[in-house]
Amino acid sequence: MKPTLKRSNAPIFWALFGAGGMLSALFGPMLVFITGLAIPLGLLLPADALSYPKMLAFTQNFIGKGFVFAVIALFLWHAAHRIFHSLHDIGIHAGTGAKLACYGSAMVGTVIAAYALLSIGF
Amino acid sequence: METYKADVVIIGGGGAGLRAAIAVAELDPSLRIALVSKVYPMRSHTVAAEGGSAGVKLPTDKLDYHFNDTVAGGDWLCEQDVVEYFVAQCPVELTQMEHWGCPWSRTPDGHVNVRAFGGMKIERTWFAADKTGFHMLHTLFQTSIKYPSIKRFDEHFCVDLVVADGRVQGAVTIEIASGELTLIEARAAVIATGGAGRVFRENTNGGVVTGDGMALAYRHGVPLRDMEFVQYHPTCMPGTGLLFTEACRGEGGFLVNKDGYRYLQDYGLGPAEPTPRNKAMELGPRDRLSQAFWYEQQKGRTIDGPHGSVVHLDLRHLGEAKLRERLPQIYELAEQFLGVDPALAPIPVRPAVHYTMGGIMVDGLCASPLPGLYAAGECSSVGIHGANRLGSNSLSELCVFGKRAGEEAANFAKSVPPGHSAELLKQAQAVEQRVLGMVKKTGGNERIATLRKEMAQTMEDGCGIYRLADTMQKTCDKLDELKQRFKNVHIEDKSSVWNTEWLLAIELEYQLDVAQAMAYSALNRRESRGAHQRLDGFEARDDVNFLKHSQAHYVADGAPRIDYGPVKITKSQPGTRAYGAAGEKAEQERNASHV
Amino acid sequence: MPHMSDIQKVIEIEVLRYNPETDKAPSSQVFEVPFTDDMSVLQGVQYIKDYLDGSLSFRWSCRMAICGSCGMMINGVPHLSCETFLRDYYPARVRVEALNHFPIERDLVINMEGFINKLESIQPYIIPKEPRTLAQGEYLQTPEQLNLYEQFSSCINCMLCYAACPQFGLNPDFIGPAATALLHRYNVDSRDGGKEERMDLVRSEEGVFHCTAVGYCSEVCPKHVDPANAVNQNKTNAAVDYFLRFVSPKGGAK
Amino acid sequence: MSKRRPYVRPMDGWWRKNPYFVEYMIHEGTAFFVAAYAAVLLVGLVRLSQGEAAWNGWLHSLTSPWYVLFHLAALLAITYHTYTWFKIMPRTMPPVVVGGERLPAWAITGTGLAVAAAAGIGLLAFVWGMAR
Ligand SMILES: Cc1cc2nc3c(=O)[nH]c(=O)nc-3n(C[C@H](O)[C@H](O)[C@H](O)COP(=O)(O)OP(=O)(O)OC[C@H]3O[C@@H](n4cnc5c(N)ncnc54)[C@H](O)[C@@H]3O)c2cc1C
Ligand code: SF4
Ligand code: F3S
Ligand code: FES
Repeated sequence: MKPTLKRSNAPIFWALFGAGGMLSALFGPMLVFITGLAIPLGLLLPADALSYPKMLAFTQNFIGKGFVFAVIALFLWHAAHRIFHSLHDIGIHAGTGAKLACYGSAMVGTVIAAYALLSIGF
Repeated sequence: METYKADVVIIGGGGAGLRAAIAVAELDPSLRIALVSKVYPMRSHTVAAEGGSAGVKLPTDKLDYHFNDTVAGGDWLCEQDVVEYFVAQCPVELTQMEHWGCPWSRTPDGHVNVRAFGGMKIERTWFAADKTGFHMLHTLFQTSIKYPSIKRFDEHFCVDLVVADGRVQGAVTIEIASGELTLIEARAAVIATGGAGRVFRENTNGGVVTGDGMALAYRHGVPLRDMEFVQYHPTCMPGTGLLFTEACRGEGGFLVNKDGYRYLQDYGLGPAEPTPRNKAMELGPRDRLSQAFWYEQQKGRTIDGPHGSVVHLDLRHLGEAKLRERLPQIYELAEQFLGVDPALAPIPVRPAVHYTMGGIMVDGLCASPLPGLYAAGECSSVGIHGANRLGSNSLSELCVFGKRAGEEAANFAKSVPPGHSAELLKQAQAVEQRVLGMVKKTGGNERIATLRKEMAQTMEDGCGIYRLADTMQKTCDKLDELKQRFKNVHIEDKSSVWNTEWLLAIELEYQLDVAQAMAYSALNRRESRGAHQRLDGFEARDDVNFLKHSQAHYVADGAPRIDYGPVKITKSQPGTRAYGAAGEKAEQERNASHV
Repeated sequence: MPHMSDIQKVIEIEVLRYNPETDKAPSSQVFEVPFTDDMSVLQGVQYIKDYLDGSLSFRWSCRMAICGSCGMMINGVPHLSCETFLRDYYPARVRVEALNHFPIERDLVINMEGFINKLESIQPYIIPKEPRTLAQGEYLQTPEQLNLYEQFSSCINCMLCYAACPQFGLNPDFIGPAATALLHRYNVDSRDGGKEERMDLVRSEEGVFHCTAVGYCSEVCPKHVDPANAVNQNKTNAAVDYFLRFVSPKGGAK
Repeated sequence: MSKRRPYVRPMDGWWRKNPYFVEYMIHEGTAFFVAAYAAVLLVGLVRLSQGEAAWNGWLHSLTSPWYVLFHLAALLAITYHTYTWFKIMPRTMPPVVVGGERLPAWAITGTGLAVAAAAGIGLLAFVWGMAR
């Protein structure tokens, strides 16, 4: 085979993909249920579960901040990685373009999330 | 035509060929090795060996025991000095395989485990589950990749040797993918092309086992030795002939007839005991077991099946867990091919052709009478199997004599000057003309498949478990007829790329030569010994006239000429081959008389 | 029980034919083949060659699912043709093609040079951790240690997994399932110390990261090698190696 | 000259040709929902950082039928993602040996799903507790 083998940088993306995949597998369904169905439809949970003061307190808390950041950023990286590969799978080899679009969006999302969380303060 | 200049050419990429190639590479890395195989090496038929490979291992075992089992198993038609070398090298070579990564099955404390095998006094069969040949072949193949001096010619079909100045100087091959020929120049050649079981109808052998190398050497004047000895394996799948390894019996399986009776006790192999005892009952030698089947069939005590009579191999009492652990492949074979769950139902089996004891005549150094030509593995007759091979001796043979053939060929190559290229090329071009002519020829009307079927049927009829002069004669006549008809063979396919029909025709021609050597050698041996059993007045062994190796010599366009050579006897005088209780008694008496 | 195999039926076998010397592209040809219930697809194809069309080319040898030569797409699924039975398709037609994702040399014969190169590139032999002479005898290896790699050593190189893996189809440079399984087989053998040497390949751009865990490779593997497991374990190994090299000067993999 | 001319078959539409691949594409497709849901959360987070009114506006917008429909679909997709994630888990992990026996695939998948269920319930309990 090729005499010089170039080290692949995939582990970075793969690790983010894996972490996001695991996080979404563990918490994804329940998160969607809580924020997308239970609260808006007033099912099961007290109506004020996600009220502004509670959420503010939550995101000001160190652990809460971390959780929210991890969920948003890692979900994005997980999805970006999968979508990038699926594009390749179905024969859209946009190469660098697709790569930039996918991982770029994840990056932008991550930065926005970080910025928002910082601006919420501690 | 392209030429490749090698020092040693090895024809055959099975266990023996690969071991030979590694031996040359380790002996002298400067030697260029051409390893030719008509299939990718890991497809070679060594891959199918299931049960194991023999080598003294347990502290209670001795080289002498292995020697005695082998020589008696071979009905004293063994070269005893060669057997002595063989048994001593087996453990060394199998340990070498271990160092190269062979996944031998282990005991709980991490040592290599050994199992019982037919005709062996003590457990000494090394095994890798029931895929021993597979693991040995892949270990050898993958290890061979380490040596840069081995240049492989995969899927290259050898059509002839090049002989000049009275010695072998190369080989001519067809690259199957392109149909183009190559001359491989070499100062020595090793043939390791495996057996010839496919000349029979029902057999355990793969499609590639067509005796090519035997025919190649034979046509260049090298005798084929002991070709009448063809081993029937007692436990094969009806119809396809696929093998259920002897290890099934080594693990404790029973052979029963239609009454559920362990009939082997009626044939001097008893007493019948619930657990396996070495060299008794189901662990008797293969020739005896196959013969017992024949008698049961005569007595009407076998079971009728769609592919002829069968007996039952009963493994149920071993239980699913043990079967899955020790015999996983057998389990799957029975389930997939027969729809039988061996934990719940007995497996129908019958004997099928399994192994060619005879082959290219070589001495203990694997050298044939033709200078520069060496042979190893099933294609060769180095003298360790005699009239009947013991199970698990042949995988060990591949290692021990593959190595030896490689080293001897390497030394020979270094001792002679390179050949005269122009002269060799001229010969090779003549070969090219001949083989291309087969495809180009028009007007033939014989189908390859028809000739092949008729050959296989007549071999089964005449050279089966029991033999009679008139049916053997019929077989000889039929083979003569088939050789004539072969001249009229028709090859539909005129293309170059992957023309397998062309290769089948060449193989068929090889097979017809080998079949003739077998049939004529059998007809001429007027005694019964090992795998050669007659019912026409020659039921007994005749040491006075036939303690000799038969040697078949090629005669162009005629019947082979058969003559005989001496058998080397060192420390074991011919005795009675007894197994079961009788065998133990005989051995005690022998031991007593020695003191 | 009546012998099912006595009853002869006729099945249609559709074969994808290709002869590079006469055809621009492969095309199908249908044969009618008499068969019995114990006949494999391979035997059906052999029947065609013996009696209907001698020019049909395919590889086979052992007939017992161990030599690895007879892989074909059978109704679109990679199988060993010698252990796939015609009875399971009858009375419908059975479609037989060369293994997917490989170049077709002729008819059912694929070009496997790429696979062989990959096999050679993984250093598929023991690189001893502690050298040992023959006189010192065997290496000790417990059944548990054997168990770690035995499954991966059962690969018969049939390449069904490559025919199953779309990522290999899309990118023929991808080292792929079987070669990685064999690489892993040596890496986890207690006698071997060559893991670091093999790591160059694992973590390279041809290495394991083309795999998107489709998993079909393991699904079709006739020998339960589970090559997907080897590939994916090595993603973890390569990732650990990738990040650890920043921590430890020697580059991670222990 | 060699007459070889190996024929390379195209890969077009491979994912449609085998039910296994169709299933694979569907589980890959769950990524769209993961991404979209993350985007929804991101908007919420930004709204949160902009103050109470913004946040309540976001909460209110979630009650629109389109959003509810989307979340229903996302719930299905991501639950399916959870299932497939743990289904391939045994294929991606080193063997787990418990008491000398290798853990079978179903046990690994089962454990994964159980952990996921526990995580989900834990989360719900936490939010519920927070609301009290
Ligand atoms: C089903 C089965 C089970 C067995 N089980 C056992 C067992 O448990 N223990 C045991 O000791 N023995 C066993 N044997 C016997 C043993 O496996 C064989 O004798 C042995 O493997 C033969 O090895 P070989 O290297 O001589 O030949 P093979 O492995 O048959 O190799 C022959 C090689 O020659 C090549 N070749 C042939 N013709 C040509 C040509 N014209 N041009 C180029 N190349 C050519 C082939 O490609 C192949 O590479 C078994 C045999 C069978 C059939
Ligand atoms: S891993 Fe399985 S499918 Fe792949 S080549 Fe090996 S045996 Fe065949
Ligand atoms: S199918 Fe291919 S993508 Fe990975 S899991 Fe198997 S190698
Ligand atoms: S013919 Fe050997 S695997 Fe099918």
